[in-house]
Amino acid sequence: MTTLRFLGLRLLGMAGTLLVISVLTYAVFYLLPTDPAMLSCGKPCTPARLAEASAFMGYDKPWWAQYLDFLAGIVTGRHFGSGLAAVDCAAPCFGFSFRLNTPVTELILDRAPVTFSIAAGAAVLWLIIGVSAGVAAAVKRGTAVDRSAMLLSTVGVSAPSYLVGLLGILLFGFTLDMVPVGGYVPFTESPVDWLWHLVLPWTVLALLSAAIYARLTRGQMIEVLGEDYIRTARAKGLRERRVIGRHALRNVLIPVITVFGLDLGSLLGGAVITERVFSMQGLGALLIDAVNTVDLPVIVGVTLFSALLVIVANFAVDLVYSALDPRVSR
Amino acid sequence: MTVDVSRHPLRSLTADRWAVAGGVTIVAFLLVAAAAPLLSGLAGQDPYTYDLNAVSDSGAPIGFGGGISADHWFGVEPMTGRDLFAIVVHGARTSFLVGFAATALSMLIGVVAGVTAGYFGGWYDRAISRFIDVMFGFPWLVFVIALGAIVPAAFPKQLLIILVIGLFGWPGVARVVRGQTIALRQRTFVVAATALGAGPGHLLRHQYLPNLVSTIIVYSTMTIPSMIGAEAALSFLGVGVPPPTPAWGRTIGDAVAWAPTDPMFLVFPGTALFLVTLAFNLFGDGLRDALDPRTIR
Amino acid sequence: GANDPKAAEGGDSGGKGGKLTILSASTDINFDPAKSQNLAITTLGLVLRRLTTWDIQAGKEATVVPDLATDTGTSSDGGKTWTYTLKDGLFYPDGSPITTADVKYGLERSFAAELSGGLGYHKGLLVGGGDYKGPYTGGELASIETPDAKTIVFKLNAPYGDWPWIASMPAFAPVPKAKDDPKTYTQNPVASGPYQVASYQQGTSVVLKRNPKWDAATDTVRAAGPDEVVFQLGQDATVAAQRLIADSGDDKFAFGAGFVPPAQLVQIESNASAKQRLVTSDAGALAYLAINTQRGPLKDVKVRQALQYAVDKKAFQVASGGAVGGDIATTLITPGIAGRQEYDLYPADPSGDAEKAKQLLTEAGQSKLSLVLLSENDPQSLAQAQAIQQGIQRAGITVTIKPADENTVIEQTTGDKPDYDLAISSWQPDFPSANGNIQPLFGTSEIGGGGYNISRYSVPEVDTLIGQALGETDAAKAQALWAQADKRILQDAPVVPLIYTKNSFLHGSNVKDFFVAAFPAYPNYLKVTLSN
Amino acid sequence: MLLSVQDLTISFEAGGDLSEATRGVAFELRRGRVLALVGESGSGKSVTAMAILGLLPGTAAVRGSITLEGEQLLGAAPDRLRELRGGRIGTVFQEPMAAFNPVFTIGDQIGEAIRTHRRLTSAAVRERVGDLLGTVGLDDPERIARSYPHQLSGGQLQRSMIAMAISCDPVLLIADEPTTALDVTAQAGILDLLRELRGRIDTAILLITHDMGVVADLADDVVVLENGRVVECAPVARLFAEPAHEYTKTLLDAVPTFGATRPAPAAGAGILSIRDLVVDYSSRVRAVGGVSLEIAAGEVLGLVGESGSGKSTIGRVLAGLTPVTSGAALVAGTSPVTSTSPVTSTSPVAGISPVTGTSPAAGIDIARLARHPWRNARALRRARSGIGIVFQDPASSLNPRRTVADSIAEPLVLHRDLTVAQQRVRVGELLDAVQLPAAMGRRYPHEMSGGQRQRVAIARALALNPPLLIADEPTSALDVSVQARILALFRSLQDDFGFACLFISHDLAVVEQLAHRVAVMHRGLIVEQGSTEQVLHNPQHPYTQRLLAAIPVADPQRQADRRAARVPADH
Ligand SMILES: Nc1ncnc2c1ncn2[C@@H]1O[C@H](COP(=O)(O)OP(=O)(O)OP(=O)(O)O)[C@@H](O)[C@H]1O
Ligand SMILES: Nc1ncnc2c1ncn2[C@@H]1O[C@H](COP(=O)(O)OP(=O)(O)OP(=O)(O)O)[C@@H](O)[C@H]1O
Ligand SMILES: [Mg+2]
Ligand SMILES: [Mg+2]
Repeated sequence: MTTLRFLGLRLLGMAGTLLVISVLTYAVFYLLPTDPAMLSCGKPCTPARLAEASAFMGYDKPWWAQYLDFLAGIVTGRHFGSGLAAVDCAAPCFGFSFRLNTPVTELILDRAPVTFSIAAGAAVLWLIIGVSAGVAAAVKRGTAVDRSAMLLSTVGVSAPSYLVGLLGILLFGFTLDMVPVGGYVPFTESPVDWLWHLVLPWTVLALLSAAIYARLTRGQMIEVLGEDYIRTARAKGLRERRVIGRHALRNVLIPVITVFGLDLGSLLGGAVITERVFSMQGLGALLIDAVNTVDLPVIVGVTLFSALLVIVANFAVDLVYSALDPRVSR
Repeated sequence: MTVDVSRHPLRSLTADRWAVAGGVTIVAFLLVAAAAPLLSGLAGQDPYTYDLNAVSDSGAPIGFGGGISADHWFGVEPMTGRDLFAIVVHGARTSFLVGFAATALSMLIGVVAGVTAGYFGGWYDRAISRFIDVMFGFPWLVFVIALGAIVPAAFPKQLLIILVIGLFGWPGVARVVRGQTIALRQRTFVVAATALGAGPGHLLRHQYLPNLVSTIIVYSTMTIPSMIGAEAALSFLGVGVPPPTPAWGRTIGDAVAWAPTDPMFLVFPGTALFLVTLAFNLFGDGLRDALDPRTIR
Repeated sequence: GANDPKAAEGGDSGGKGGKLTILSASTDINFDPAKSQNLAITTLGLVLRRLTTWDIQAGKEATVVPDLATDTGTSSDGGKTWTYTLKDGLFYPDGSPITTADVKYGLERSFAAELSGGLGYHKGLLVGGGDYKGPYTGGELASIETPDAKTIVFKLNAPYGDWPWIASMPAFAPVPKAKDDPKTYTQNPVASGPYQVASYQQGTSVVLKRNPKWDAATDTVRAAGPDEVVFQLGQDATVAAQRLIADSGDDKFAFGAGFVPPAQLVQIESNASAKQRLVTSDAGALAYLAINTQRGPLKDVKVRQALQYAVDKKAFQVASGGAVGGDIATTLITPGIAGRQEYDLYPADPSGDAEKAKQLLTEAGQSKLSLVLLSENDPQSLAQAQAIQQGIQRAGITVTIKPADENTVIEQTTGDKPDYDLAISSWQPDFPSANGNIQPLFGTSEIGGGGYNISRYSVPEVDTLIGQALGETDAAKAQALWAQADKRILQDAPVVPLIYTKNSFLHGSNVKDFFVAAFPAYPNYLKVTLSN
Repeated sequence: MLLSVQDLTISFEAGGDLSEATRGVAFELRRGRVLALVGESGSGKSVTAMAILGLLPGTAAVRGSITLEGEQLLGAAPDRLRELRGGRIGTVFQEPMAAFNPVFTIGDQIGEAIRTHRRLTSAAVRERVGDLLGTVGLDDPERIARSYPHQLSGGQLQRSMIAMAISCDPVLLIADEPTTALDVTAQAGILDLLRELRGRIDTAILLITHDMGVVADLADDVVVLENGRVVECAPVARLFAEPAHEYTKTLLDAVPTFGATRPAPAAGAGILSIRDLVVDYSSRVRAVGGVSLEIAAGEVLGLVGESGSGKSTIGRVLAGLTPVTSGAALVAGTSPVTSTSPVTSTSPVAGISPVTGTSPAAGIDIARLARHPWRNARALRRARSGIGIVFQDPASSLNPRRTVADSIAEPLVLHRDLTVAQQRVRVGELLDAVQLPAAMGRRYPHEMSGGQRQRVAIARALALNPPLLIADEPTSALDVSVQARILALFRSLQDDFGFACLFISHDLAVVEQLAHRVAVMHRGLIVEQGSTEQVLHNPQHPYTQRLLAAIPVADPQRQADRRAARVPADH
């Protein structure tokens, strides 16, 4: 398969996937017993007012018609209502949140930096922590190092993230007063504050997620260390660090990268609990808010956006596969 | 040729003290779960009866360590005064059932989907991979809420939970297994088996799977606690085990907010979950090592 | 704890100036008066004035007082026409005067479908309000007359004694037509109160700064202490409580807009400093168990009365936070509402009387009842549901809890397809009249279609009583009628009153004049000051 | 004294029991000398070498003493060992395919070895890598350096390995079977290179090999191992002239000598026919450039030729593993017919025997089938059941997670309805046939020596008595005595069942003994083809002539003369 054909097929597949997800999302919403127009009906909510609100927001149509409107909106933009109070949603319009009075596209672009900041740092940290713990455990197999790394990672997987976040805040935020207890400062405003506010969320997320990496890495590493080419690398006189860090690790990384891609992809779509504990208004907070208030357009928008990220991450993982392992190249 | 008893993986598994400890712990917890009514009966408790005398006016347990006493071995639950020991041992039933069954379900689907996708490649792989993408991108949170509303009340909740987390839990495994399968596909020994005329079934079972067990075991043992955690998340969405049926996930979820005030409320169920997780991981590591012929013992 | 007594005495008052921080769990504030459901004494009250407003003081009953208007309204035509006159010296920040035309326009725009979502009691009361589509497409609403810039006259469909309360709703805030951009008005309204929005960061924070043209002389309810008010949005309740307990740095000048969670209440008990700063409301809103009177055996009043005895109100109280969570309730009209009469139709121990309940059930011929209890699925609601469940089960009734998210519960209970026997609900009326406690919950017109009569209680006699009370413009007479309705309804036992909830709030050590009345059981933002 | 090994005993815990791989091995090696370590497959040659480097797996227990320039290596600090490895001690591993890291290019891996011990700019490293690859006789050093291990032929990898081993001018070179995958001309080049190295920087060479010709050509002294013990130690001339120990004599007797051609069999029906086969791995690599071959039933075709000329590729095409660019590979369509005679005539196992094929013209084109492996899965599987294949690299062709018994039983499981007990019996027979003790069956591949693994691979290929056997350097890792027995087995099986065989080998003496006909490959083309007699004794093509001239003979004196005669002719 030529690279071009491969890329083309893949892009087509990605677009198709997004389409399917969006259809499903709309269909699922139709199943929900809640009428999203209720949200905008006000108090007291008379049936006539409800119908009015429904019609204005376009929820009075069957779900497929709403879906087609949605698709059309991406290309042409959308208008709701008429006159001075009419609402405009410029293309690409991924819906309009009547609750927040803002186009979904704008909301996502607004919140994404927060989530991306949390995700990127945390991911880097946990990859480093997880992989190095796993490597250390594998290299020192059966020793105290191995056991304690694995014990810690067990704590990591079984601890609720909300708890770890809270305790982190209590300890480092209040008792030790080392870091701010929450909030987000845009990088463009103050890089130092940005970093300072993110240290704790990063660490918390990293500690929790590193566990799976540590274990996966350990298992793979033990296997790879038995291969002949490791013996060759040692026979070359390489430092053990290089033998492990380059020759073994490269072969270990395939499953690790897979999980990493997935985790990063879904994390970029919003770290719900972490964002809540640390009072950061990222995509996760936006989504949960939207779910709680049945803000359909926001849910659809954020869902599609995170789906896109996951899909892109998967794509990246596949590319990395062939880069990591020349035998896999198509 | 004689059957090789000495090389049976179980032999080396039993030689691994840590793995044995893990296995024993798992069995112990299984027994506790099975004998839950008996155990809590010993103290004359059940997980449902309120004991408002055991909590203060504001709902906090009275007395040392969250109300630990001869009656309440683990103390009581804040706000209700229900016996925490009874809740923990009864909760083991729900949590084990959910943790095991959901992990088994998602592992089964994930491994089958991943291995076949990696092995067959081509359009099948593309289809599975895109399907995995869909599963990942699907707003399952919302879907679960919808489910809670449309599934008839008569539908057994525990089964529903198992199905929901099992059916949404597999794409991760599938991706990982797929990646490794693709890497294995090029290995000479797999090619050699192909050249012998091995069909897909044989190849998958005898060539791929033995080389994937490590990953599968590690992943499974990691998955069990997260499944138990997912049960708690589902409780919040209204499709979890409905209260007052005890479940670790929900109890721990409730207890987190109480951690600064009544730490024991978290410590007991939390330790139980931690021990089970640890036990599974130790056992899993032992099993992994026992199945790996190159293990240095 | 109760209200900080010193604050109530006014002995510990702060002065002018400073930056007040308010920690809020919600992620947005809607400043558009047409879309807002804010109470008169919270956020919106800082920025927007209405014709009338509430005077809320610690330990006193809520009263309606003039705000922009000179009085709370004069009625004529037997309560069908209400007239208001504006005070002198009212200006927008840009110096232009506030006129009645602006008030009329503000009300008109609340009718637009594009701006729905707010408190809309006036919509059904005003003549022609039913079909009016708002100023953008429907012209003017004739039943609001502005003979001059200072006078405004409302024409109602029927006599309505509580209209002065209605005139305190957000929609009665002035909106200058020239400045009306519905797209941005939610974030940047034209201020009439002491503050104006200085910055609005979606989801994160809102900063209010002083409105230079606000004149304290025209305003009796707003202290306007701090120079600046900052809302930190999207704060987790537990974390916010912990911040306030720690009371360090800027948090000394902060208070939490949300209730303190039960676990933190217990934590505060053992923290002397924090305990001093915890403010608990007087018993206020009613938490009750609604019994679906249109379902099978529950149609039988005997069965419903059995439930009155079976319920363990004590356990419910503990699940709601114990003594600081509320007081045991026996009536429908809540404390703090003018005209309330205390009584108990079903006297029993707070833990209930299972024997009595069983006896009533036997009389009703029901031995094997099995009921579905609809509950929201947050931990607190589930704890409460379990408390109810275990209580009723003592009488030999099986109760199954059906947890669902908030929206589903609302949909179920206020919609047209009810599938529940019991539901726990709590009601805080939108304005502090006994009316607000009775009519929305027990009027036949409020069954389904979004109404809150979730026990689906329909008795013509009660409807007549409600009608009479609604039309009565003499407050004292109206109150007597409401009290009568209260007792009459409970005889039919459509609900079990559980507790009058109390809400607890925490503030920093430099926040002064912070108190919470019975109604509404929220801090009065308008009075808060800071010590310097 | 550069290297001194004293009383070296190495034991493994494997298969549940403790086995001693070497017992009291002792020898010494001076600078500038070549010590050959020869002996039976599995006698402990490789583990001895690994012990010197301190690279034995954790399951090994080592006792004794190993000193390098007086410095004790056993139990030396890891850092010290690391300094020595690659710098002062260069190593050529026995199985080059498994010894290279699959995810890095060859150039990268050799460069790394240089950079570890020398401070050089990357350009200088690149240049040195190119030089080294050129020195070991690789045609296109640039492509080799850019290639990943799986893109190279066995011989190319082996030479890359040698390049890596000598990259830092080691004082001690451990070369474990350094020329097994090389054709004799390339081998001669490598031997010259080693000699040059010894001459230039006085390198001492520990040469492990089973090829007595190579020993005769290069070694100064010889140590003979049998079953983990040193049975004889002598200067090369004396060893060849007057072997003292019984085993040494057996060994020397078993050396195949050139000159005993096999008679051609009665012409059977064609079983395999390759027509105009072209295989491109990429637009730049044409591995096979239009080859046509025929093999009749019962006929052994010896395929010899230059390393990297496409021999293995042809083998893979025949198994349907490599897509072809054009051409056809027709295999007779019938699967093996059952008969009651298995490997040993006394065997009770029924159902295993080859067939005489029908005309391949009526057969299936496996090359065409392989183009759509999924669509033609069934047909491919049927075709493959009639083909046995021994891969050039036994180490990686065995599943590391399965015991070798399981691997050997695999074809039986796949194509025969045997009970577990019958399978076990059959596996036992096969192990026995390839000279492995039955107990070895429960070992895992990594617990065996190179030659033992190779025999496992042979056993697996023979399990079904396939009508067509593709054997890619099947005896390259076997010492001559075991090789002789395996070849005898081959011949007797062939006589019994008359299977056809594509026998790829660089050992011309072996080919001469076994093959009825010989084809010679050079740069992707068959340059000469004919009866064994014709091709090997009356070569027409210059390449064949050069090949024959490069065959080393197992006699130090004669070999020295031959070398002297060859060298000028080459330049
Ligand atoms: N996967 C591949 N990709 C690219 N080139 C390859 C690949 N496999 C083999 N080659 C090249 O094809 C040529 C033929 O390789 P092949 O393995 O058939 O050689 P060979 O005759 O078996 O050599 P040897 O005797 O050394 O084993 C070599 O030049 C090799 O580098
Ligand atoms: N890791 C191991 N575990 C158990 N036994 C092993 C291990 N490695 C080697 N052996 C055994 O040790 C013996 C010596 O092996 P070694 O590799 O040194 O043989 P060799 O002389 O190099 O043979 P060959 O010529 O076949 O390569 C063999 O019997 C082999 O089976
Ligand atoms: Mg060897
Ligand atoms: Mg080859």
